[in-house]
Amino acid sequence: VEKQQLTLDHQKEMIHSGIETQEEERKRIAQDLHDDISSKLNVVSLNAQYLLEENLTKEEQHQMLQQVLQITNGTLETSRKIAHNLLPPILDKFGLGAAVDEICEEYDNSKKVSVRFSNQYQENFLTSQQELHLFRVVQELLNNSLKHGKATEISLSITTNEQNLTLRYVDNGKGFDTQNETLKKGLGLRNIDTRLDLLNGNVAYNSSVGNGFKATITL
Amino acid sequence: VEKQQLTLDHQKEMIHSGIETQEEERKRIAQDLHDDISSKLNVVSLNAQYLLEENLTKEEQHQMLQQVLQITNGTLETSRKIAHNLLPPILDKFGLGAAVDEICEEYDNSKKVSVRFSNQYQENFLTSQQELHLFRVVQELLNNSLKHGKATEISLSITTNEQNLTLRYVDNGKGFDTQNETLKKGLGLRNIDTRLDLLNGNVAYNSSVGNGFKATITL
Amino acid sequence: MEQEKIKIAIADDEALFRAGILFILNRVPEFDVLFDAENGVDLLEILEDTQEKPNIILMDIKMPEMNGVECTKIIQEDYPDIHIIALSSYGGKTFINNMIAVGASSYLLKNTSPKKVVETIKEVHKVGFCYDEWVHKVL
Ligand SMILES: Nc1ncnc2c1ncn2[C@@H]1O[C@H](COP(=O)(O)OP(=O)(O)OP(=O)(O)O)[C@@H](O)[C@H]1O
Ligand SMILES: Nc1ncnc2c1ncn2[C@@H]1O[C@H](COP(=O)(O)OP(=O)(O)OP(=O)(O)O)[C@@H](O)[C@H]1O
Ligand SMILES: [K+]
Ligand SMILES: [Mg+2]
Ligand SMILES: [Mg+2]
Ligand SMILES: [Mg+2]
Repeated sequence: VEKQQLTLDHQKEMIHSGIETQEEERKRIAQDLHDDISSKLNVVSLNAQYLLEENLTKEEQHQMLQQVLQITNGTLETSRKIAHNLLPPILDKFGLGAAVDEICEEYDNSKKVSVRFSNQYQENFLTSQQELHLFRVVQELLNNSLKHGKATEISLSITTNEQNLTLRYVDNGKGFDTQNETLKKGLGLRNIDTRLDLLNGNVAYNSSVGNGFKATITL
Repeated sequence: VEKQQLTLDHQKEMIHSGIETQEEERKRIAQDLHDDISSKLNVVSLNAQYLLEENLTKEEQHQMLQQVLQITNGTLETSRKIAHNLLPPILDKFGLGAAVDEICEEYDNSKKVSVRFSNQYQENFLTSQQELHLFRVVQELLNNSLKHGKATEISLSITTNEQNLTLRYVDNGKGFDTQNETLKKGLGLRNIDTRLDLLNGNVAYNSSVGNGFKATITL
Repeated sequence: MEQEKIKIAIADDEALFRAGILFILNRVPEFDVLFDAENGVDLLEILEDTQEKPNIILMDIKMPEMNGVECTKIIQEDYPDIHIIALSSYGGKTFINNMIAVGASSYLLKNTSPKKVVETIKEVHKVGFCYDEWVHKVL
């Protein structure tokens, strides 16, 4: 009963932080839209009106159009980035293997860390909704390796056979004491648990201070 | 213990649907950004470049600039709307009273329903984070009155004194049996519970089939 | 004798973009724009129904019903003479690789200059492919 009470409290806390992080995300996106898209488009609109109404020289027209073009391309890039951060389009179109490949490369390109991905994932083994959950798990693991582990090497493999999927994740970072319950309280690891629940899968962590971090996921 | 198990299951379900609705929201926003912002900006970019490259007649230039202006203004409006739906800017800038006033007016303008709001909210009674939670509660109540109750009249008041806040909400719609647990299983009402938890407040529902719906919230 | 024109078709779900490209290509004397389609399925239907097939198709990638990758794959099998130029908002390696794998002759971003679009169409018509530095850099 005591343990149940603990789980109840834990779960409640998760529901609370779930709502709060969602509101933070909404706020961030709304702000980005306002500051980095709407405000730029106001300038484009202003310039277009000016070009329409005023008698400008060829040279002035040219300059103003150049500015319109530059701002528009910048705004395009911003819009693309916001959308990509919300949901990488590659996941939807080319599946989990390609999406994990892309994100590993993005991290790898950062020079702080080298990421190797061995992709033996059989396309369409998971539904696209399931692929999204597993992709979010990988995102969180990568995040943690950099943020907490300060890892310089990460390797990751996804393998499928007829019935099972196995994901192996290893970093060479600082590691942490997985027995210490307070450390396991972060929203990230708990979200991983929830996603694995949704996937009917399991995760096992293996880490101790100074010995890097390992996660093995089986579905 | 049985009741605890029920709560545990309920909570788990909420955590699951929380994650799933968040992913749906992300997907929707990413799609809106691609289809309604990026794709329009591609047209603006195309036109601006053509204006720069080609020798167009005055007339052609004028037409193309008109189009640039029109598309830019349309995209501005879209960006504003997406941001507004995520987080009404009025809430941040003018507080809960103004934001509830605005949303009531938006519903009222739809002609399907008449919404009256009596605003006796003392500014800054709540923090802005708390105001956001209460605003989301009002959004959900309005949503439900239209979607389920098919209400034609809604009235709402928010009153504060030194220590307390009271929100009274009444619709004249179909109502529902608040004793029926399966009806109370929706994510909307449970999210209201969570938000009230976060606000250290209470909500009491009063409804039965054919007799409209009432909610009284006290903080 | 008049030189034969390059026959072109366009597939894109954004009507304004189609209209913009159409306007631009129609002003090029060497070009003859046959038709435009709003998604992959629409494109395949029109292709089947028309006598005169295009030499070049400008193909968007993200479209409802059938996307540009699937559509390109089918066209390469059913009409191997037609050259496909991808014209997309996405600039990632995987998108480019996949389009090339299914047989696209070129890959352009939607905010490249109209001049470049025109040049690329001519080049692809002449030599069968055209990949600029940008594509080489990404790959
Ligand atoms: N790869 C790792 N290397 C070292 N420590 C880790 C690693 N992954 C997790 N940890 C430890 O486990 C804790 C919990 O991680 P978790 O992802 O749940 O939360 P968080 O990252 O602190 O916060 P959030 O994910 O909500 O931003 C971390 O604070 C960190 O101490
Ligand atoms: N104002 C109302 N009038 C009539 N019935 C209502 C009203 N509010 C709630 N209900 C009933 O209570 C149920 C639960 O509402 P709740 O908001 O929790 O979920 P939902 O609206 O069905 O789904 P969601 O909010 O997740 O979109 C509704 O399905 C409906 O039957
Ligand atoms: K022409
Ligand atoms: Mg984390
Ligand atoms: Mg509801
Ligand atoms: Mg498209």
